[in-house]
Amino acid sequence: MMDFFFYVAASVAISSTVLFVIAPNAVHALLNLILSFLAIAVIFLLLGAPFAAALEVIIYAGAVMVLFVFVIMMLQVGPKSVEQERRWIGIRIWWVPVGLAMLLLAEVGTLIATGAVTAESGPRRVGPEEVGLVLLSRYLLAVELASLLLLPGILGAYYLGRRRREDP
Amino acid sequence: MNELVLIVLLLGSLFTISALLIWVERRLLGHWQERYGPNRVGPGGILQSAADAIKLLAKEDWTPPFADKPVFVLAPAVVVSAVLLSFAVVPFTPSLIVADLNIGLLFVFALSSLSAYSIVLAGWASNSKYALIGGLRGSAQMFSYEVFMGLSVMGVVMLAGSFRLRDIVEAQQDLWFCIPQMIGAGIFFIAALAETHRLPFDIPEAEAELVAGYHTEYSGMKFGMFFLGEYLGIVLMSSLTVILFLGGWQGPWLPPLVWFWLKTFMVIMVFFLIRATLPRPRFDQLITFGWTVLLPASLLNLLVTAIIILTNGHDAL
Amino acid sequence: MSGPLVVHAVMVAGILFALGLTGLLARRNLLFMLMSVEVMLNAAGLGFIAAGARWGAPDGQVMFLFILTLAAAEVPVALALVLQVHRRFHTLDADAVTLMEG
Amino acid sequence: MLDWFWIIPALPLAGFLVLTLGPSLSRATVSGMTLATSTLAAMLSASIAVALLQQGFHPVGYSRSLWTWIDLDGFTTRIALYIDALSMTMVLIITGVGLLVQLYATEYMSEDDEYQRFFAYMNLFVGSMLVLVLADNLLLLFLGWEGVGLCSYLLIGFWYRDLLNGRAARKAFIVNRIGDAAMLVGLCLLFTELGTLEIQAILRNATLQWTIGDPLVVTATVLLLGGAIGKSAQVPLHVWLPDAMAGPTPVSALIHSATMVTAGVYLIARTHTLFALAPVTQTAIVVIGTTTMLFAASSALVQRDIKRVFAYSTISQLGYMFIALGVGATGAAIFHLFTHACFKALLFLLAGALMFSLHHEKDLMNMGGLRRDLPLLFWAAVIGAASLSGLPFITAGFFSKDQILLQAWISPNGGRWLLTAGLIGSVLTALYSFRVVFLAFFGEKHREVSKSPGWRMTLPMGILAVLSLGIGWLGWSPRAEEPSWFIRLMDTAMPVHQPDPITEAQAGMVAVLASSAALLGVAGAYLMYMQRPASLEAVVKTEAVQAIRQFLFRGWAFNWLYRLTIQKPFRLFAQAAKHDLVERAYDRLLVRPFLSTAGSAKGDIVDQAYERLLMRPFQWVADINQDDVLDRLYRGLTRLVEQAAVTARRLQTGQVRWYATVLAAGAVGLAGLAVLA
Repeated sequence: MMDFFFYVAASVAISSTVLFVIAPNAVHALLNLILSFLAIAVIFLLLGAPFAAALEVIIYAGAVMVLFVFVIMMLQVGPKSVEQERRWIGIRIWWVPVGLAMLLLAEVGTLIATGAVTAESGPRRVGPEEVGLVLLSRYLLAVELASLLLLPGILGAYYLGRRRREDP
Repeated sequence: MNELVLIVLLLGSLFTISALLIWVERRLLGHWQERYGPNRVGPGGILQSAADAIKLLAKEDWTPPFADKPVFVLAPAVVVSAVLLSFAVVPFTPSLIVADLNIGLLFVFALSSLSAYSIVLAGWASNSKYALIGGLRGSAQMFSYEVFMGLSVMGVVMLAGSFRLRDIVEAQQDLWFCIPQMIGAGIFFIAALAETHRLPFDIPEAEAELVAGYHTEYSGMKFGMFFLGEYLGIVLMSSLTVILFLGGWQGPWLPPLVWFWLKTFMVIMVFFLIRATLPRPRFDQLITFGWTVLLPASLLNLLVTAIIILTNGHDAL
Repeated sequence: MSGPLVVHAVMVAGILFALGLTGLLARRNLLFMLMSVEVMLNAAGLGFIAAGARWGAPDGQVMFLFILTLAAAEVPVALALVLQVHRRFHTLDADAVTLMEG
Repeated sequence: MLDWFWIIPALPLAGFLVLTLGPSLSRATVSGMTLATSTLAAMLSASIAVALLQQGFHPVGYSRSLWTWIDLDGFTTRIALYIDALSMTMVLIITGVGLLVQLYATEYMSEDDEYQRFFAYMNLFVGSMLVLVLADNLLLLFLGWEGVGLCSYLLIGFWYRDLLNGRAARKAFIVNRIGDAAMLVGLCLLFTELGTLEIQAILRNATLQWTIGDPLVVTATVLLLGGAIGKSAQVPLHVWLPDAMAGPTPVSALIHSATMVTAGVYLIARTHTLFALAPVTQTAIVVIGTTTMLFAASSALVQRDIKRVFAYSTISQLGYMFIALGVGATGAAIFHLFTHACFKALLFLLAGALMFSLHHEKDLMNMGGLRRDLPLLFWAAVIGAASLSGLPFITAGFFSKDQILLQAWISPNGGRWLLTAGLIGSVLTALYSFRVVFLAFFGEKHREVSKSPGWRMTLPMGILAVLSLGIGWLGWSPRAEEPSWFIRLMDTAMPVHQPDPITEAQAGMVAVLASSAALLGVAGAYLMYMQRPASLEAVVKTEAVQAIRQFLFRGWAFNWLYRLTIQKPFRLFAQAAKHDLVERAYDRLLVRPFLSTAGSAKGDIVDQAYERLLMRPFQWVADINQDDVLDRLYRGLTRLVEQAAVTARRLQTGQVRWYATVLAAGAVGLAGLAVLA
């Protein structure tokens, strides 16, 4: 049963990401992306990480993507941008990226095929308590650094985002 | 199988309650504003909502030609399904609960953050000015107030030591959390008003300036779903307030379910009363109030709670 | 059959990462490029979670939290930059946003 | 009593918090509060110093741990303070000069709109500087180090509405970052090698773990030295200090002469044991110090802006301190730091008072004849200049400089040449300091005095003047073989230093040489700026002298040099990448000359003859064997070059997608290598 859900979620994630990559309409692409994130959250849940799953939905799907929607709505309204996007994603542009991605996949595949990634037992569940304990003991310095990162994040976004007088 | 029955019962009662709430609200508003509310259909107008529902169903389900069709259809569905899904983790009584998740509270927040999309997407897909402005406002408002809402209940989570809603209710055996978490409760309630974009925070649909905001272009049952979603949202936020701060089903003499609904209705009445009394602030006032008052207040609340728990141990409060 | 689930999760992570990379390199719209970066970050997070689940260790989820923090700090700044680019160049074309003549 | 010394840094920091986070206060409240905290801090440090003296300085000092700052596996840092003779001296300087300068500033800044912000920054500075000198571990020291750097930035750019001030502030910040980055790497190195950041433990472990000249200790000390020369404005990272004079004058007096810039000296003195293990670094310090001292003194000679004269003078005096550190005479260095703090603060306050009285006039050439109008300032200037140039016996500067010169001579790291350099510097110092006195207070009057400073400005100057004359005797010892009281005090904090034996004759000789150098300088200044003999004027007017003058005026053109060596090449590379360098070289060297000669000699007989005799036959031959192997080779070569140029150009297109592709390809390639291996 769990396996079945996993494969459903995985195929939803992959197919919606593919749709995102090739979509000309920004909002449709974004919706596909959100769907992909939700599917990934389901995968997290199935892998025994409910805390990460909840955060994936709250932060990624709920907050980060809303910001994207916000900006898209501010910048890209109307069918003109969709047309332009169609022109930009012609066939020619895909060769190099797809080639690189294939190469990368081949590398991952090689790793898995040669047995570098193995698991004798299924996923083991790790609850929020354990995560919290490790996070605030072994990774305390990293947490502090992350808080240091967030502050310039706020300030930088504020500084860059405000409309200055000389701007048109 | 037991759960399936429960789900069906729950859905039925929720729809009925929301329909009734619409009538209750209109009657109460009429009463407070010294005019008649709906009083023609049925005794005291009680069947008004049913009549409205029939009217909405019978109307033409029209999609504007300039709209982005798939998104336009998707938007109202998002809000109703998100709210309904949230009820899955709400413990009405110790046993009456669909899914007793150990991350119950996070689950509710996850879904409520998704319901923000319905407004934004409706605003965008309608492809009209008023709807777009309404959608932008709505996204900014819900996005901001989501933050304070999450922060305001973290004090409760700390006191209860769990994200599971049932544990939180049981932790209020001796003292409801609205006493030690006064500030948190206040912020939560304000944020709940903003999340359900009820008056005075109905800025995304402010009819005086934006016609009807994000659902300007909606009609028929699609509009009905927004309407329903709003009232379901009120019920959800009220029951959450009850669970987090007012001791949930706990109370003497009466059975738990009755206590739960009694408290929930009291909170819903407060929602209505606020709608009847307060004027609508300007949009920038709302956002500034959130980031400059509510955010520091909730952080401070969190800090003080943490310090007290750290120094006195878990049973201090 | 429960064993390979983790392995398959790693595969899914790899595929998602490759898709994100493709999107990043192929799309010209700055917004799409940023979203592709998010896909790649997510794929990395999935990889971490899968590894954590395989060993039953919380470190995987901790790393995912850091990725989340990174994204939360990066996205607002990046989007603010996108707004500025749009104000200055009146386009979101990544290829047009250059002052070099190379 | 001793347990309370942590309150000293806490007082100004509390003041900072109140001034920043609190409501906007009236000027009287702001100055009253600042003065109260500074006075309290100064009194507290004085009484603690007395208590320490009575108890006798413990060789390892007193430390007090307040709380644990960071506690991770294997990495624990405490907020802990440490006090011994060295840090006590620094604390006395900081709180004492700090109090006087703040008193001065209450009047000097009284008409500024942002009074509260100024004092908030000043308080933060004093607090950070105290944290710096009292820190028990290098990480806390680094916190204070960055704190004072931040305050320096904020205060240089205090009048940020003028773009130039902002630029000066940025320059200071960025140049300091270069040094600080080195220092941070040094701290990491020390931590990984010695497993701790506590200063005393580092010094203990280092002597156990490393032998003299160990490459690791050399690396670590060089990195620390990098931080020190950045903060103490030594060559080559000194360029920020002259520009830092853009800040308000009290700031220059407190931060850019008396305290912050001496942090580098303090750091080296504090980790003196490490430097003793690395003779190479010590030699480097001597070289840097000597170069800086001579360069800055000569630059100070020709500056017109009175504050820039003193800025260069500060750089030069710091050079003296570095020389002392380099030859191992740490006590002498700290003593000079002490006296320098008094007389240089006095001189800066004097400069500020002059500007205050003359409508913000900074140019020395526009001053003159002020002796009658501002007699108090005149005497302050004379005392300050005398102390700076080290006029014998009555001034503090004489005793401290004499010590340095003596040590420079007898130390194995120094020698005669170092003594000579020091004496030349002495002459120059006297020359430029009395140049200021003569130009500003004698001669014709150029400007009228608008207002004279009140008691809040003159009182600090008076106290500093007394100190500039008096404290020299602390460093005087009746017998040359025995170190003076101050040096013995310092040796309790730095017990490793074994002074070289000094004979009475050596000491006497240096004293005579130093006094005569100073007097020579004063005499020279009198000759050049008071008498102004015609012959000298004529010499000055010559082009060579003017060029030298210009060179000195620009501070030996260091800014120009940096533009030339760092900015320009970078731009050139960018240009080259833009318009293919090879192509342009060909164009310039071959095509254009040829075209011009061909154009001028077209159609003459020689031309025709050539055409007939050479070109046509050649063409004929060429027609026959067109497209042979050689031809193809050449064509292939041109195409190769062309392709290489095109490829090289592609690397810098400014297109983010192209960069991303290259990055991704590289990452995939690396991953591939890892997979295959």
